Amino acid sequence: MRFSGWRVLKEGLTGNKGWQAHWRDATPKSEYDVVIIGGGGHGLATAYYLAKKHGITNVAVLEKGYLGGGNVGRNTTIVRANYFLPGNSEFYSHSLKLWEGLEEDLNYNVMHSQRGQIVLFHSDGQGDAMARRGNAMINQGDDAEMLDRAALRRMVPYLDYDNARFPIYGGMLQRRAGTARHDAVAWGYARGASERGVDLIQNCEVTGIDIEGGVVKGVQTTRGAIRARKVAMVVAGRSSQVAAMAGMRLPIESHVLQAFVTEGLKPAIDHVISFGMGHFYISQSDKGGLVFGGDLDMYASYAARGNLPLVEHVMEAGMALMPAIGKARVLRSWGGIMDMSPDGSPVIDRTHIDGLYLNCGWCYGGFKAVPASGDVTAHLIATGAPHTAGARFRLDRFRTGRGLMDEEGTGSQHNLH
Amino acid sequence: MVDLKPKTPCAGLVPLRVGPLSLLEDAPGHMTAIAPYLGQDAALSEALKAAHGMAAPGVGRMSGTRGARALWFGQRMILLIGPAPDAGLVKFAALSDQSDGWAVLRLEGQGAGDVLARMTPLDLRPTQFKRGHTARSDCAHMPASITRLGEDAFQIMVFRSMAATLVHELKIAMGRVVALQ
Amino acid sequence: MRIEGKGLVEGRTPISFTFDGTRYQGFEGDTLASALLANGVRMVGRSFKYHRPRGVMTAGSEEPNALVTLGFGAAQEPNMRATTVELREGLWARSQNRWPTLGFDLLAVNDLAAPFLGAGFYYKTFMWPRRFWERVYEPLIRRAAGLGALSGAPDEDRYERAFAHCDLLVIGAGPTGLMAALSAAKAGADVILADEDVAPGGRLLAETIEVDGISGAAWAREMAAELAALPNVRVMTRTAITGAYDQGTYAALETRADALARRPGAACGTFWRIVARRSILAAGALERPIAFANNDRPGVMMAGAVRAYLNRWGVAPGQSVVVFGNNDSAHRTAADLDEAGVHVAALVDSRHYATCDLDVPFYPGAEVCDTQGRRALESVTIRSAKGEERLRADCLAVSGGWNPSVHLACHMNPRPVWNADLLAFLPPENALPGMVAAGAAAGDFSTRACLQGGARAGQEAARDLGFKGGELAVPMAEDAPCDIFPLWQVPGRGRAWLDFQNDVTVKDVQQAAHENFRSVEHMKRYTTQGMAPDQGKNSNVAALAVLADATGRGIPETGTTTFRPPYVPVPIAAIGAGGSGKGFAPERLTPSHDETRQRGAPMIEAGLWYRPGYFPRDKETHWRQSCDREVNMVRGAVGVCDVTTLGKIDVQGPDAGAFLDFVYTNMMSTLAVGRVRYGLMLREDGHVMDDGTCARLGAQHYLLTTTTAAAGQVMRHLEFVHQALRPDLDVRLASVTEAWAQFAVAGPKSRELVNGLLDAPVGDATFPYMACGAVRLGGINARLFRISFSGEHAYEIAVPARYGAALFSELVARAEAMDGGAYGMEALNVLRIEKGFITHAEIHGRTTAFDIGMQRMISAKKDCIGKAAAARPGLVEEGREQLVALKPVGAVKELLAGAHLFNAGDPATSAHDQGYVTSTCFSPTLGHVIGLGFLKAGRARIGERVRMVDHLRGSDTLCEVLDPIQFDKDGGRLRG
Amino acid sequence: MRLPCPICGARDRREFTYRGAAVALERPDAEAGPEAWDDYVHNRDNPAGVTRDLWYHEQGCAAWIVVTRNTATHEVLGSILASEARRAGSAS
Repeated sequence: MRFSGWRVLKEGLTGNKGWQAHWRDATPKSEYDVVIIGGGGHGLATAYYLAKKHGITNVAVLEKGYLGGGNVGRNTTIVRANYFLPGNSEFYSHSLKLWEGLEEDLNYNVMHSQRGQIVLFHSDGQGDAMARRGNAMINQGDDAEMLDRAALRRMVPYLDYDNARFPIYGGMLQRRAGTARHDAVAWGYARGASERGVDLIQNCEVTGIDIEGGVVKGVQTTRGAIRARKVAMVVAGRSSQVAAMAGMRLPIESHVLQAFVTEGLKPAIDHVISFGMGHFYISQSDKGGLVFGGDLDMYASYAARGNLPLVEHVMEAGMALMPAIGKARVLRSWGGIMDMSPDGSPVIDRTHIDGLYLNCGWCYGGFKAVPASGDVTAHLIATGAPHTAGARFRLDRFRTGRGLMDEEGTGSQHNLH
Repeated sequence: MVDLKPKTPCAGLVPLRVGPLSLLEDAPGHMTAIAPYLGQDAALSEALKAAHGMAAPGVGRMSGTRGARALWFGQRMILLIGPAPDAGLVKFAALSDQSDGWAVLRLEGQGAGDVLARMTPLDLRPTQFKRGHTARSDCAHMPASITRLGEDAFQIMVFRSMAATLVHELKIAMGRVVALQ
Repeated sequence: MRIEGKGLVEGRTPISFTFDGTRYQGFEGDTLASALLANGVRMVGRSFKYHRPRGVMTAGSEEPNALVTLGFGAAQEPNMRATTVELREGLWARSQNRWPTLGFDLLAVNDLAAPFLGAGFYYKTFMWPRRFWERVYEPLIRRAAGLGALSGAPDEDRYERAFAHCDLLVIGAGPTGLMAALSAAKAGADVILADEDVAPGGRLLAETIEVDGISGAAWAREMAAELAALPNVRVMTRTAITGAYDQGTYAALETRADALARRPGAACGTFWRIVARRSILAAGALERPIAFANNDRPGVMMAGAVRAYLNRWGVAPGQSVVVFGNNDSAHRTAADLDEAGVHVAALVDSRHYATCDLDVPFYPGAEVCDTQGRRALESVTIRSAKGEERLRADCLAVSGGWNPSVHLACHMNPRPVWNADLLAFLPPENALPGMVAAGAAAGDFSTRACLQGGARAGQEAARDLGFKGGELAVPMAEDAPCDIFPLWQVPGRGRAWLDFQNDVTVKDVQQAAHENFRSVEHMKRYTTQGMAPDQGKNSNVAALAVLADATGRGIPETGTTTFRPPYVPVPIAAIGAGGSGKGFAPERLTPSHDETRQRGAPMIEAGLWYRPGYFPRDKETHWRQSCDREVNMVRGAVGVCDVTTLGKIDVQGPDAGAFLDFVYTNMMSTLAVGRVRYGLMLREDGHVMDDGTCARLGAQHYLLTTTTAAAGQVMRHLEFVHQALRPDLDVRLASVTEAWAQFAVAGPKSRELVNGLLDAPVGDATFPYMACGAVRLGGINARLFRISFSGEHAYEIAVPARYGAALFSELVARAEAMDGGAYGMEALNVLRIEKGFITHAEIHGRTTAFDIGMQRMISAKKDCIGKAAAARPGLVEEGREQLVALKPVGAVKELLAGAHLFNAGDPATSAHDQGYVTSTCFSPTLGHVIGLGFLKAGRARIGERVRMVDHLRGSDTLCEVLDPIQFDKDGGRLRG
Repeated sequence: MRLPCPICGARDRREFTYRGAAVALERPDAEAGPEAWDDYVHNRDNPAGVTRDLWYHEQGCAAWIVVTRNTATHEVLGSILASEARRAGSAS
């Protein structure tokens, strides 16, 4: 069924009885060409592009909980392409282009809103680093603009320009950056994949990976054994556990990242704003809630919830940057499990086991990556060769030191990002 | 010969009074960080006793008298306050002169504990943190040493460079507490 | 309408207030809601999506409808629950989410379009044409959405934060909490009793129930007085516990009574972090609505809320009331209304077996199936065995049963447990370490059971903590059993609301299930049920029941969504109190700060420190003039710069040398006493962490310096290496950054200046380049280092920090007399770029010793941190970007930090990227612009020309690649 | 969140700085080879359950400590000084 305004009108006039399930709930078959472990954004997108671009439809997506229940459903919804190191640069550029056509492609309104993101800087040194980044973005074919204080003040007058502990020197604007409705992205990909024949299997936890003679043969699940020629582990947040089933020890530590939303308010913040001193980023959802977040809690955790010191730090940063939001009230806080890699960048690669693929290490940047991650992972599975946009996300870069992608410059070892 | 005038960390910032609360700068004299070498803790304690009249304090405690105090200052570190350190101590410990490294403030008066409760996560209830108890902790985002000197009296130490911020934060908190009294 | 003789506001001070421009009168002790109801104001707001008229529904913080905006200007507060706003003189409130007025709201048209605006409609449309989303649809949706508005003015930030510690935290001061607190306190525990209401008592304030033969309210007052008199009890009213966190940490928001908040210096509220060894969840229960057609009209209220308005505030929410329920709460409301002389038009009880001895029209086995009235309830349709009947009524009191307030018990992830007898979710056992639930929160709904449960929980908590005693006699009170019959939705035509705030109806939940959003999380996210300001407090359980029904599952199998902090919304200003303005981070001031400011130097943030940019002199109108002069001053005479901010670390002990050999790439154990060596530290990942100097002051005493930015990181690192990797080494570390004021004295006349101050002068023979030692100046013990970050003959002189201000003034005055003076960060930067010295612009975390040409500094003779990782093939490949200097040779004589480098003739695209520029300046010494940067295989390309492109600032020029050291390459000036 | 400092007792999390898995204590020999070093610097068990990790009591006594903790529940099971853990590890 195609979604459209006409269909909404027609259904509205006829009691909304004609709507169909957005996706089929499948029961697992005994064998698939490809099994994707993980029904989050990346897993669903991988299945979608396998079916759509490569015609591989004998695919199962196995999800231990409900579709889109991981980080795709608990992020701050920011979509941007403002990376500057080779590897990230071409990948996120590719992703943003996919975002720009996503709604037509999926026939699902994911509310991709290119409202612009402004990253602020607070010293000449930060400005220089920002310029390097912005120029890299333009080199890559994406957009970036430097804004001085006066231009910023016109665009976002509610920032603290006069009393800030760390004065605002300027900002970098990417107009094509913005937000999207996170759940809808998962649902849209689920619907698109399901329509093309992919089996989406919820409440199906993988408990083992069958490997014989260095070749993957299938998976064991809570709903029985499933044979597969190829298996992809697309389970950021649980990567270490799933990879351990294949005898792998990953360069991943799991951390909690909290996020926050306020009660609904009339439009106050029209862009995505990121503070350059102290982690803080904020946008306003279409429902009116201010959606914001900060840094990791900074301890290994799978609890998907955090603690007060970080909560307070985020709110302090909010007050420091834009004291006009003080009377907005925090309605809900939540946490997600971040696959933190040593250099802060992801891995999409083959493994040493034939037919077993790995997609992990998204740190706190996985949401905007969903389309390209799906595309690149599907390409790798279907063709056996890396997609040009994701060729540098190699697992062995840590061992060799080649092509490390430490965007923050804090180091390519754990707990520095 | 050049004549350099000394300046205390809180010069021009204190004393200040808000209601029954007062904030003063202490002139501690010499302050020496003393870190015993491996296996020298007991010997150092003896030497301290011989030279300055007090044994090394236990964890979270202050020993000595007003003129010469030894403050537990962290893992394997004591801060000798008052006298210049006896030269013999270097046999047992690494000595670093910290006389000018820290601002030393005294907060006194009814509600002093409530003021600090606005600044530090330490449990300062009188039953838990008694006179002569000391702790290293966070105080309004600054590394601090906090010591109870009396029922309503605390010593607060922060890095010299942060003295102005500490006094500013204390002043606000003192106002908040006094407003509720 | 006020009822004579009822309520606790009797005889209190009258207060006038304004709502939507009309002045009204209430009393001290009123909430805005009780005062509005007393004045007959029925409609107080509009719903989120359909803009339906709405009235007060509850009497607590869970209120979904009566959200108003208070105040104006910077004091404007949106989305305040009228049910918890304490009335104060001059209170100025207005309705929100309506335009132009509450009575006539243009967006009420949405209600007519409801068939097209069902669950998730927006995922299916607004996709064409593509650019219309940002340009047309989204702006319209955004404007229509949202509730109240922020003023746009900076918050006045009068919140504060504080910590509290106790043995036992009792959450909720109703009958349960009061008994629990007293019991534990009598046993000797330190108790904090917190309640979000203005006074202890909980439901006792809202009921006619007696405790120990006196009114419940009076009993609560007596208990509160007894508790207040105990030294080990802290009663915190107006304090909502908002979150439960690890190891017994609780967040709480205390709002302050207006009179207190207005005192000079006072905070309007406190965000508390309470650390408790044990806690008792005595948060009571919230009454839940029943879904029936048009159950959202102004006048439809919770039965318990109707009792609260009547008994606590003496207000009858209507003149003719229909009461409807599936449990005894409805009967209690009917009884209280009847007793107060308010007309009860009907008591409708869905339980067919129910009986009633009140003298009111009684409808057992019947249901309310519809209501009428647009801006206020006018009549109610009752469906019974006899058929449908319409009764005139201006208030409908509804009770669908009670939901224990399990939220805090579930903040650490465990889900509540369904109890089929009580038809309620109860807190899971041991859900939260140290917490037990008691009273209504644990499913004990009678007053007597609450009193008993509280006493028991308090005593057990105290015993658990090692206290003895605390036995209390449990007072007598009603002990009615819970009798409830399932009723979640009344079948029928018309929309029946579940989530009042987000306008989610029974049909929406069914539609979601139909479209395969069958998981409770999917249903929530698709319909937005439970995502409104009440976070589903009024709707979650009924919505679950409807979903369970629609998917053919039971309620426990359907499950709940996750409970998350905060329990009630908390202002950002409260949690982030103190963060605005300069309060965001401590300020670190150097010894020369005052003098520097007096000299008019603009200050630059350097980490937490402030350092001068430059020292302007008369007639200098541009920073470059000052900067150039200061550079020339250093190169030609002498300059003085405060470098106190550099980290200084004492490293002492027999193994100090061995330790330093392990943390630096180069050897420090071989350094002679009285000498200084430049040192490089790596992270274990093989990249450069920091650089600095290492001075050997004695056989067992080294003094390291770090960069300003990395001082904390280096100290942490050194402690780690010592404690976690090499505890066998007998070495002791101490930060002495703040103990010493340190000044760079640089330039050909630096020795002359320094010698003018020293008690005993130094010379090249006694004090050569890279010498260090103790000196005396003015009778003070000082330290002198012959080191240079400018490339000139230079010293750093350190004195005890108390003399820093005086020494700086003295140095600058003497320098000025020698044609020199103070210099700031700008000049310092130029001086170091001319010399090719690096800062964190170059060692930005991704560079290796190899990249900056210092690979030979990694000693082959020993292991050190980072050595193994630095030897990885990818980190020593010739093609890596290597440090070079650059100078523009094209028509445009400009270099921009952040610009990228390309081979001349190549397009400026990623595929051709050759490197980037890190630092640039105009060098007055060389007479042209120079810069540092990283270029692929740069060391082999000295003399080549490359293209520099800065798209952002529109610059494109050719540069010559130069050796990083552009001034005094052989270092003659350093040594001379 | 509170952590038990072996020296200071239970203290608020905000006094501590995190470092990660306690495998950092087991630094390989300089000549251990690239695989051992890759394992040490990068690869982690990363358990969803009991783990041992390193914290620095930076705003407190400046001790590095090893905390035994459950990453799924945040329950803290104990702590020792890193120096003691290291000595114990070296002895074994």
